[in-house]
Amino acid sequence: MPKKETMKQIEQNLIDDFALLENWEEKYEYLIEMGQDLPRMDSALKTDDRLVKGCQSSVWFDIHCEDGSLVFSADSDSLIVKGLVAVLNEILNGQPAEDVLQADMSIFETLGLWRHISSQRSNGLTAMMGHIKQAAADCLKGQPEE
Amino acid sequence: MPKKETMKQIEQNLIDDFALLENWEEKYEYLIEMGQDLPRMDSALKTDDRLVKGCQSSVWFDIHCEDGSLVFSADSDSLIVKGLVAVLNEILNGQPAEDVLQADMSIFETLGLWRHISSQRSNGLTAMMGHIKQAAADCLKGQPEE
Amino acid sequence: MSKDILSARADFPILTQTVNDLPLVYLDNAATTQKPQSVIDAISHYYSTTNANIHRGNHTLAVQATQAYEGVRKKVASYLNASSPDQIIFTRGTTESVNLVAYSFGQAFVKEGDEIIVSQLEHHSNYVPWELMCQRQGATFRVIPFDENGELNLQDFRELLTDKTRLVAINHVSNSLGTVNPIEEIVRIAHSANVPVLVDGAQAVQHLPHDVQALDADFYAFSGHKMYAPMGVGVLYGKKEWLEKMPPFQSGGEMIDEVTPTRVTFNVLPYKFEAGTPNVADVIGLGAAIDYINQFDFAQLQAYEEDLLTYGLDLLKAIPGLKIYGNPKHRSAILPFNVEGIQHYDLGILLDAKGIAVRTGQHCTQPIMDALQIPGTVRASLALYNTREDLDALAHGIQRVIRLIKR
Amino acid sequence: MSKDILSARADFPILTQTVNDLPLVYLDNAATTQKPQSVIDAISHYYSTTNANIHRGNHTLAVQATQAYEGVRKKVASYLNASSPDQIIFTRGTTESVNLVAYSFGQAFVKEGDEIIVSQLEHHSNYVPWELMCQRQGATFRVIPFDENGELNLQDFRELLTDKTRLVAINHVSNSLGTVNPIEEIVRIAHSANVPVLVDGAQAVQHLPHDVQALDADFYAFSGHKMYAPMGVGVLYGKKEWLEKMPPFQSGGEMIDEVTPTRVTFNVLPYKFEAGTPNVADVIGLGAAIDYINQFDFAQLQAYEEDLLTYGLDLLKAIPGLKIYGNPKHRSAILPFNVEGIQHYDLGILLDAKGIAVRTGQHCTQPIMDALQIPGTVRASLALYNTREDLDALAHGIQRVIRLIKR
Ligand SMILES: Cc1ncc(COP(=O)(O)O)c(C=O)c1O
Ligand SMILES: Cc1ncc(COP(=O)(O)O)c(C=O)c1O
Repeated sequence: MPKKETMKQIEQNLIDDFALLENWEEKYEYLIEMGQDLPRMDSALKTDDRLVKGCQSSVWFDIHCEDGSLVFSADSDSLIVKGLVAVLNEILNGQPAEDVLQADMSIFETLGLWRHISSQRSNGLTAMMGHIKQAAADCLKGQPEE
Repeated sequence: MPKKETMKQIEQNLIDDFALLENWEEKYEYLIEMGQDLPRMDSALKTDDRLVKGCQSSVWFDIHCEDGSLVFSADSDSLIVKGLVAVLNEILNGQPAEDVLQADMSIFETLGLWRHISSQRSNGLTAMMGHIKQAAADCLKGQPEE
Repeated sequence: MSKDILSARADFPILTQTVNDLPLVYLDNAATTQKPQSVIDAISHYYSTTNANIHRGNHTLAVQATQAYEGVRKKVASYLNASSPDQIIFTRGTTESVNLVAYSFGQAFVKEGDEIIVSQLEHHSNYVPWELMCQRQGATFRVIPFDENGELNLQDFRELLTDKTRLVAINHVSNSLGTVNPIEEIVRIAHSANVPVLVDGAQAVQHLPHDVQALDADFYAFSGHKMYAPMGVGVLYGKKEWLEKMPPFQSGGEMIDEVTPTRVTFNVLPYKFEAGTPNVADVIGLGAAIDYINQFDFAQLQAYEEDLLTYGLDLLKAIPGLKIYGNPKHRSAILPFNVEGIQHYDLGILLDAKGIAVRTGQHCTQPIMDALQIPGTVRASLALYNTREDLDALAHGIQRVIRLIKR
Repeated sequence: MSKDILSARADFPILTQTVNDLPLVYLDNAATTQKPQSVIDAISHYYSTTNANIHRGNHTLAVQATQAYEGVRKKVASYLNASSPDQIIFTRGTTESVNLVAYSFGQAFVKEGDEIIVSQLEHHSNYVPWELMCQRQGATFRVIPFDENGELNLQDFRELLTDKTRLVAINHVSNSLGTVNPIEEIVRIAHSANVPVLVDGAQAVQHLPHDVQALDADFYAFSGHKMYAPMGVGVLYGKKEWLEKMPPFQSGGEMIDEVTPTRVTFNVLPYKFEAGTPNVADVIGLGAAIDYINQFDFAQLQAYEEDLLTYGLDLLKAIPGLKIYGNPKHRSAILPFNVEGIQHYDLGILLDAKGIAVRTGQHCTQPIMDALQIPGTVRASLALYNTREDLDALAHGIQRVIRLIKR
């Protein structure tokens, strides 16, 4: 499912959506809703080798490389982490691997979700991002640039 | 050489003398003079077993018990420590062992020499005082009270 | 006249902060407590007027700083009712206090085939150092399990205690469940087998009576930062008979007596165990924290905190779907719970969105979580400045999160 | 525009103190430096607004405190030009940094018959930990002697270096003589024999250029409190290839990954080496100290301090009967001396009576004093806030003491 919109456009849409939310509570409500709207992950895929161990929650990622783009499904036992996964899903799912490699996490700061970007590497969001970028790099290696 | 004056009287004399001194410099000058007036210690007595190791200077103590009183001679390689020894000499030399055991070091505080009373036990004045008190206790043990 | 406990709150400047534009409700005190202005001022004042390296310096600042530092050692000795200040060793915190004993006692007294006993209720800091020491020395690591109430079974303990046991290490209060262990009895049982006991007092020294002589503990460890003092300072108390026989842990600086290329001798207690430049400023901060606590009537303070805990437990129990962990006869200052259908992490984040600071996760007690077969809990924990209003806010916050998530 | 060095003095509140009613002349900077207001304020501000236990906490204060703490790690990495913040381990000070390596590296890489090399110019904190580690591991302790100028003889070093050498531990600047060792060359020589080098930068990091990559040091240790930062915080830098292979030193808290009664796994670098609750406030103070130093042009600062040293040495040399120790080609910030016929202790006390703070004694370097066959020295040592007036006061003070004693 390669996307039409660029990552920048999607990010701007998210920023606009979040800007409408009045306070933290609404922000988290919205994030949780985003998570609940995330396409369901086949529970057979929730195996240990797909587990990205976070500090306080578990996230499963199933990532494929399709025609140089990254395609993934994911789930978490935490509704908030699932919301963060949904944000990643919006922006990165279906994007060309080289764009994914360039992605940074500043969008989470802009959305007011800075707290989830911790500098301890084993932490949730940073760990997920590392996982996705690894897959993007593998994808690129399998598909040498022309 | 048992003394006529009580420890309290001697201490008061010292306090009166020091009160006349205007500043720190004069205080140390006076202390150094007191040290220089200290009866000379026979250098044959400056043996390792008479050495009270201080932090930054050496003090030799030769202590005897005479008729229940403590009699000592002492010397140091530091002029200031020698001055402190002279203060101890004024107050404690020739005093009954039981009085020596009661002595505390507050006089040094009153004289403005508080800095030499450190709570690290291996330090100069505290070490000297410990040495003298040990001798006083030994003296009393040798001379059981009636 | 002792100080009124309800006046405490105003002494802690951070408690007037807002979080997400809401007033801060700080209920993460078992992780670290906040500091009264007097402690903060003691540090500033030290650096602005007295700062010097201590003990070996003879200039005025050095002597004043030494006296201030050693004065706190006496203050701590008297707070713990230790028989001498020489038994008080300043460390960075409970973790370092335990590691010091694990390395030093281990090196001197633990050999292959020996055994060390800890409990399943321990914080990792009083668990892993013993586990690793056992690995280094070839000793066996034994663990007293806890029961369904979150209490240690003393019969299990008696059975684990053998003539190979070299040391028992146990906390007074569990940081995860709040269980107050029958520590006097544990010490008695261990001593009847001639085994010394290290008590981890990290969660006890600020809430419960603290008398190391009455307790007859061989070692007692705690952290300043959990008792209103600065970070970076903790204490190890030890009986002299042990401390004197134990080799130094870290070396260098203060703790040396004489050095040649072939021989080193060490300073007397407590300096033997204090290597390097001490953290004078934070030790002075610890002194200010003890002064702060001593303004209160300690029995009254304890009663206040117990009342607060009961109040909080009752409030939480009334929330449908909320489960409180452990049901010990005596619990101190800790409220550990989960809400059915809500992940502990989510609950923590959403409470924070309402200005309420609690901790979530394993609380450095994986053995407890493994035994309970849960990934973690939410933990609210109390300090003397907390009020019923804080607990009302917590209960109200939880209910709003439930509504939000269960819609 | 970089900050004017002569404006520094006003930033340090303690320098306005009087001692014995005379203005304080603080020349004991090698023992510990004073703190600028910005460092003192950073600590107060932290405790008044941000204080929390870090890393595992998810509430706002915990996240903010974590970010501030980790921000300083980056700042230190950049100050040292380390290639990654993961190579920066926060310790209590140089002594703990050295002990960490002595325990951990020793356990992993030093066995019976191996050799460790230090120099005779070391502070006890970079001497005794290696001596004791050699005793524990059955290794041999080797010492590079210094010559009549107070310099290390590199030929002696080359001869001591064998295929049994496992590590060389050496300071960049001697705290006792001020000798600047040819540390780049020492590292090169050691590396040509595949031996790693620990550099004790306690007296260098605040005065000399500090680039661990250019230096190619395997380990670099220093204390915050000697570089205008608070007490209670220091740094160990290490190359990843070593840090990753080394076992933890202290255990508990932060540094754990998973724990069961039979197995422990550890967190990634740098957390693996940071056990227990970190000293967040003082780490933040260290960050403020680095910011403070970075306001100056470092080359200018170095030139200023060198000029000051030369000025002081010239003044002292002009005093009859005064002997300066060491005559190294390159000396940093330290003036070590004695006056004929005056005991070092007496001179120190009498200078203090005039408000001048210097240190006297062995300066934790007994091997140096033994080699010089003296009981101790008087040491004046410089920091960026010292001025020519301070050194004038020192020289004048010494002359008055001489007059008083030699009457
Ligand atoms: C019971 C207990 N032991 C040990 C520790 C470790 O204390 P610190 O991290 O201050 O060294 C803690 C706190 O984290 C604790 O609660
Ligand atoms: C060269 C050197 N190494 C090590 C140390 C020990 O530093 P600290 O006492 O801060 O651990 C010092 C200072 O005392 C020093 O000057």
